[in-house]
Amino acid sequence: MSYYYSMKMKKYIQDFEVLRNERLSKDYYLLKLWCEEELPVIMPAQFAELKINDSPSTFLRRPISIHDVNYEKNTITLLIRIAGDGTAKLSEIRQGMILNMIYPLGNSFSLPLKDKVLLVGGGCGVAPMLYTARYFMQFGFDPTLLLGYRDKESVLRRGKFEKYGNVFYTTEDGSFGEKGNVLNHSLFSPEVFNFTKIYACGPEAMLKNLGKWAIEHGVDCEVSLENLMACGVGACLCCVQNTNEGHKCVCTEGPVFNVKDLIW
Amino acid sequence: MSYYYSMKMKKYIQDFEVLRNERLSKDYYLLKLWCEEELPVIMPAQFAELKINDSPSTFLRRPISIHDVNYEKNTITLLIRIAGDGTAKLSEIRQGMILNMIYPLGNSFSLPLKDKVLLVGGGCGVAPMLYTARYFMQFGFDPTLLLGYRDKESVLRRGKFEKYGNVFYTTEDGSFGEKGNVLNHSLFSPEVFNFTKIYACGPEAMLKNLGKWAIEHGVDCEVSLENLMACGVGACLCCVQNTNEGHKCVCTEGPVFNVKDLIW
Amino acid sequence: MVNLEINFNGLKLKNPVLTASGTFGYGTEFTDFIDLNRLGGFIVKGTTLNHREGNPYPRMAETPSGMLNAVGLQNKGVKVFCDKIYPEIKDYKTNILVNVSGSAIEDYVATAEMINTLDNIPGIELNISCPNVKEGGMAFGTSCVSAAEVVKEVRKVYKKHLMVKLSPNVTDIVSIAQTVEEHGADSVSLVNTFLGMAIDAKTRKPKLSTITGGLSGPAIKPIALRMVWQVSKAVKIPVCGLGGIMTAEDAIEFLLAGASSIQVGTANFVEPDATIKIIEGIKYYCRKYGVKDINELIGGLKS
Amino acid sequence: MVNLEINFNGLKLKNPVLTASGTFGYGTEFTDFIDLNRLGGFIVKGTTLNHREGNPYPRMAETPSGMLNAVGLQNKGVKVFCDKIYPEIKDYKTNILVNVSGSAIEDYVATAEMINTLDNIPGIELNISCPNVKEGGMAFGTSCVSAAEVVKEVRKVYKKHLMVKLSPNVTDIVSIAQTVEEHGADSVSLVNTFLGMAIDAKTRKPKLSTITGGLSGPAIKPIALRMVWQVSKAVKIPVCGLGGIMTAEDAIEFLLAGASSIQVGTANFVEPDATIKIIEGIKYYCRKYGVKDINELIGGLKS
Ligand SMILES: Cc1cc2nc3c(=O)[nH]c(=O)nc-3n(C[C@H](O)[C@H](O)[C@H](O)COP(=O)(O)OP(=O)(O)OC[C@H]3O[C@@H](n4cnc5c(N)ncnc54)[C@H](O)[C@@H]3O)c2cc1C
Ligand SMILES: Cc1cc2nc3c(=O)[nH]c(=O)nc-3n(C[C@H](O)[C@H](O)[C@H](O)COP(=O)(O)OP(=O)(O)OC[C@H]3O[C@@H](n4cnc5c(N)ncnc54)[C@H](O)[C@@H]3O)c2cc1C
Ligand SMILES: Cc1cc2nc3c(=O)[nH]c(=O)nc-3n(C[C@H](O)[C@H](O)[C@H](O)COP(=O)(O)O)c2cc1C
Ligand SMILES: Cc1cc2nc3c(=O)[nH]c(=O)nc-3n(C[C@H](O)[C@H](O)[C@H](O)COP(=O)(O)O)c2cc1C
Ligand code: FES
Ligand code: FES
Repeated sequence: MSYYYSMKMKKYIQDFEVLRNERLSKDYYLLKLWCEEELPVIMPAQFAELKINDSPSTFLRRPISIHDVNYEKNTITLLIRIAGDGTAKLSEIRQGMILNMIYPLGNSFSLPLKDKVLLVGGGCGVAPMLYTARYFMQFGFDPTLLLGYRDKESVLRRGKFEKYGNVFYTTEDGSFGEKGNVLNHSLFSPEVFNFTKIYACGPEAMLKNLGKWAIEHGVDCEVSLENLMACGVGACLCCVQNTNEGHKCVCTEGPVFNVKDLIW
Repeated sequence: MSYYYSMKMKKYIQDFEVLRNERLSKDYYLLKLWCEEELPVIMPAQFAELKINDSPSTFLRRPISIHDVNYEKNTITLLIRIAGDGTAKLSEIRQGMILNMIYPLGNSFSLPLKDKVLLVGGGCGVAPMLYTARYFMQFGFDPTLLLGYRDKESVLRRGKFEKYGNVFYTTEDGSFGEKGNVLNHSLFSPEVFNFTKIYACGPEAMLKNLGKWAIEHGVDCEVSLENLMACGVGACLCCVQNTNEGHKCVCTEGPVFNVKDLIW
Repeated sequence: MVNLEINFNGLKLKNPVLTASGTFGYGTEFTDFIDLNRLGGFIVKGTTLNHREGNPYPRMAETPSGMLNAVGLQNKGVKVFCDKIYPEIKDYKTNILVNVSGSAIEDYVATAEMINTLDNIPGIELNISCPNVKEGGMAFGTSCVSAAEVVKEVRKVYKKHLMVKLSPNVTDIVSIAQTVEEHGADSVSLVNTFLGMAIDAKTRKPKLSTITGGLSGPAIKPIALRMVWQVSKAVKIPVCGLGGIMTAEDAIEFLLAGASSIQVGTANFVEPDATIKIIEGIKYYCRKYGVKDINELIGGLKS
Repeated sequence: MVNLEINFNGLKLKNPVLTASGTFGYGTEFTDFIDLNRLGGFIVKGTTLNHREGNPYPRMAETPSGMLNAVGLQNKGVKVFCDKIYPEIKDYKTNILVNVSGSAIEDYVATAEMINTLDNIPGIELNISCPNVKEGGMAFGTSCVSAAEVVKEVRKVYKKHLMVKLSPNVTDIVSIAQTVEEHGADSVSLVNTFLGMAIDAKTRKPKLSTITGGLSGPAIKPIALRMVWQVSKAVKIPVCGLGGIMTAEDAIEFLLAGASSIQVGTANFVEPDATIKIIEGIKYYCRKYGVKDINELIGGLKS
């Protein structure tokens, strides 16, 4: 498969100190973590496996995307949506507590070959898109972001996202940006659409529709998937995604796949 | 068996708010808890079953003696010794957190029929002795306390205990009070010993020796035992102690037994 | 209004929630916490023909998400049950079943016969699966031949609802269930505890006086659920499911897997009012997901 | 200095800690976290004669103190193992065993025959206990007759250490262990996973694509420990114990129960360096309790 799968980056098990836990909205929290040691290079769409402390009902680690990185300050930021007990515990974590992570995991979005690229995030899927936009920008690209939310109250980190690209919004109820889901946005109307590549993360249904659209319109499209994981390092074979080449591990051969390769 | 076994007191499941968690020494913590509702009457040597929050390795509740009660302020005080994961979690609990208890459980030390009584506590077994002394005092008795510790650093709540009785000490290394274990104390020398009844709580070996001594010397002696418990309410039959009348539940027919009735 | 009533092969349950034998005493231990009349039923302690002192202390060890017990059927014998305990509990407006245990077929039969005379006991749960007594119990429940034999003999003398409690410590629980069905069981309950063991690494000693004991609690839930699913597809009599049920969600999973009623065991130790919370939780679930009748959920696993 | 070396019926282990098949990939997945040369050994993924895609997603469900998996022996087949993977791992200075799985006796035999040619593979672990493949696997491990047959045939072609991995989903694991001993096994490992199930109450669907799957993790430890204790008393060949080992204390409990070596499985998912922590922890325990030689602990349960 494509070149970006072959990258072998060293993985670390490290303790991070929680610098800040900020509630962004009803279900979303922003965790800022600091590590004593220098951070390794992290690629866009890579993730970490977090150990959940003090949770009687959470036995395995939980995969969470890298939302942002600050190499000068040795900090990593995570965007957490409460989905169940494990993420609920993460939302309760307080400053000064220690969080153990295995990272950086997975492959990454490939660097665009030419401008203009569209980054699409839906709901919790906006998480990896901030660092992706920032990363692409460093390489001279000027990404456009399209972020889909339920409603105005759910919109996350506007100021931050808007620093790294031109940002458009959809909300299901139309209370912010255009009404509908991301594919309903006018960016996708034939007269307007002028991107060479789409990068996306979000709910499976959104990614499938987007992938179908991209293939039909001959647009290159990479998606970051969120399968259930046990190990995160390619050992258990639990996280597989069916592809043209058979079952692939989302944790090591993903989370990023080109939609052309997926059998959905 | 004796009259105090027949008492049937209503049990409650209640949430308590942690007012204070004070570290007393290396392994000992004092938890002060407050309940919104009025406290029921609690008898000396009764205990509570505490739910341990946020502990992946602690599934069952943990039995802990009532160390002190303040009916005016609706507070209960517990003395916790770190023995394993469950008590370690209790030691980390902070002000404002909620602790769920089932209480009051078990029978109790019987009221002395005449003065003078000796209350013996060893290590963590001093826990129920404070409330016992205070309770007996209210009924006009003037208890003597003999508290055994490892060393001077381990001595707990001196000021508090000394309010409710005449207190003597032993330490294993002689660094405070008399040297040795409680039975080595000069209170037990034939010329000195003038108590009509002994009430004791502490390590099994101590209670056994004390019981043997009491029987040999014809002194009435009640001990409070600490068997492993699952339910605390007489349902599981896990906590049994062998007695002259067969297996008895320590949680409902104990924790207090007259040493005469025990088969050790 | 959600209908929670279930006709469990003749037993009328006001809801599917019963309590598991040996974890709920005689019910009276819990009256400070809950109203027993609200339960679908409760199953009293393992009762044997003669008084049993049970195994020596220690009888309990905590394990990851569970516990081991080695109580060994401590009870005062069926006569004391009939004379002293039955009169105290018989007027609760719920189904009181007696868990009948034994180590010889004659004992099972004699015990069942005495219980048969008690008007307000609509059924027994025949325990052929206790792992904690040397001379038998589980041995009956781990082979089809012996299970058939004991059920057949008890059926002859016991006229009311005969529930048979199966052991999970077997290769093929389905054929045992089918055998007891064939020999006259009105229902099966599963599972009893798994034979397990715990060692104290410090002292190098077993944590239980009997070395091995029965594992219960959430740890066993996935295996219990699988067995309930397998058995309920293979027999016509209803299945009472148990093993690690702590919450209403757990209970609903067992119903979906095919159980027509469930038992709450070890959970009673952690939350003495677990049963009531589960009943309330089931009601809440039904309202939330538009379930009008709890019977819709039974065996309702989608594929 | 504590001696951690064990002679495991001819296999020289530098310490008793191995990794469990299917939980440690081919070892290489863990080289960022630990030095593989420090392990007593590692057991690679279940390997079959032909390439297998395994079961559809979802294959995993978390359970109380454990997990269910339904991977279904996804692997590229023994030929790819020999040609591509073996050359990459063969020089690690530890015992690399191959877990040989199959669904027909001929497949087991053919696979074992090929592995027999690999110089640096001192043994195989014959998996007659996988609950996650329809056509067989576990079926071999749940009856004495079929277990005997497959072991006998593989023994004919396989000349090095033959470890046989037993299924816990049986009434009598001791007789199966005795049978495989009789037919030429050099050791047994136990336990494989317990057949379990999980349901999503909200969607009313099974959580696994295959409905049932294999339960592993701390939840099963008490049962695994009991089985290791029973089996190691009943056979002369050494026992490799596993099932829920997370810590050095867990490992020591298995040794005390009679295991001569242990495997770390699911723990690798939670702590990729669990094995090393366990080895260090065993050393610490030995120093603390004055154990000079780890062999003193094996079967050292006191009563
Ligand atoms: C590569 C990757 C990156 C991720 N990045 C983020 C992130 O940046 N921020 C964030 O909040 N979440 C992220 N997730 C999702 C997150 O891992 C899950 O929400 C979390 O594991 C749920 O754990 P829980 O204990 O809270 O819920 P659980 O109680 O385990 O599950 C709650 C519900 O969510 C479902 N669920 C759980 N995990 C997943 C999953 N991985 N995929 C699909 N459904 C699932 C369960 O089936 C269940 O219905 C990511 C997942 C992956 C695989
Ligand atoms: C009636 C009663 C009153 C008690 N009062 C107090 C009190 O006031 N303050 C206090 O600190 N502790 C008290 N205890 C003891 C306390 O319950 C145990 O220390 C606690 O349950 C240990 O839990 P853990 O999770 O910390 O340790 P675990 O990891 O469960 O156990 C640690 C070690 O202690 C042993 N152990 C655990 N529980 C008991 C027990 N009940 N008896 C004997 N050995 C045990 C275990 O076998 C193990 O070796 C009381 C016990 C009983 C039965
Ligand atoms: C302390 C204890 C005592 C038990 N006694 C009996 C018994 O007497 N008869 C019986 O059939 N089952 C007995 N059981 C098994 C339970 O009824 C139940 O089958 C088992 O605990 C699994 O359910 P749970 O996981 O909900 O506890 C006992 C279980 C425990 C924990
Ligand atoms: C994801 C996963 C895959 C497994 N694959 C195999 C396998 O291929 N062959 C095998 O014999 N056992 C396999 N097992 C079983 C383990 O080797 C081990 O027997 C079991 O998990 C119990 O040990 P544990 O509780 O330490 O994990 C697998 C287990 C898991 C969790
Ligand atoms: S999560 Fe284990 S292989 Fe991907
Ligand atoms: S702890 Fe359950 S009966 Fe005493």
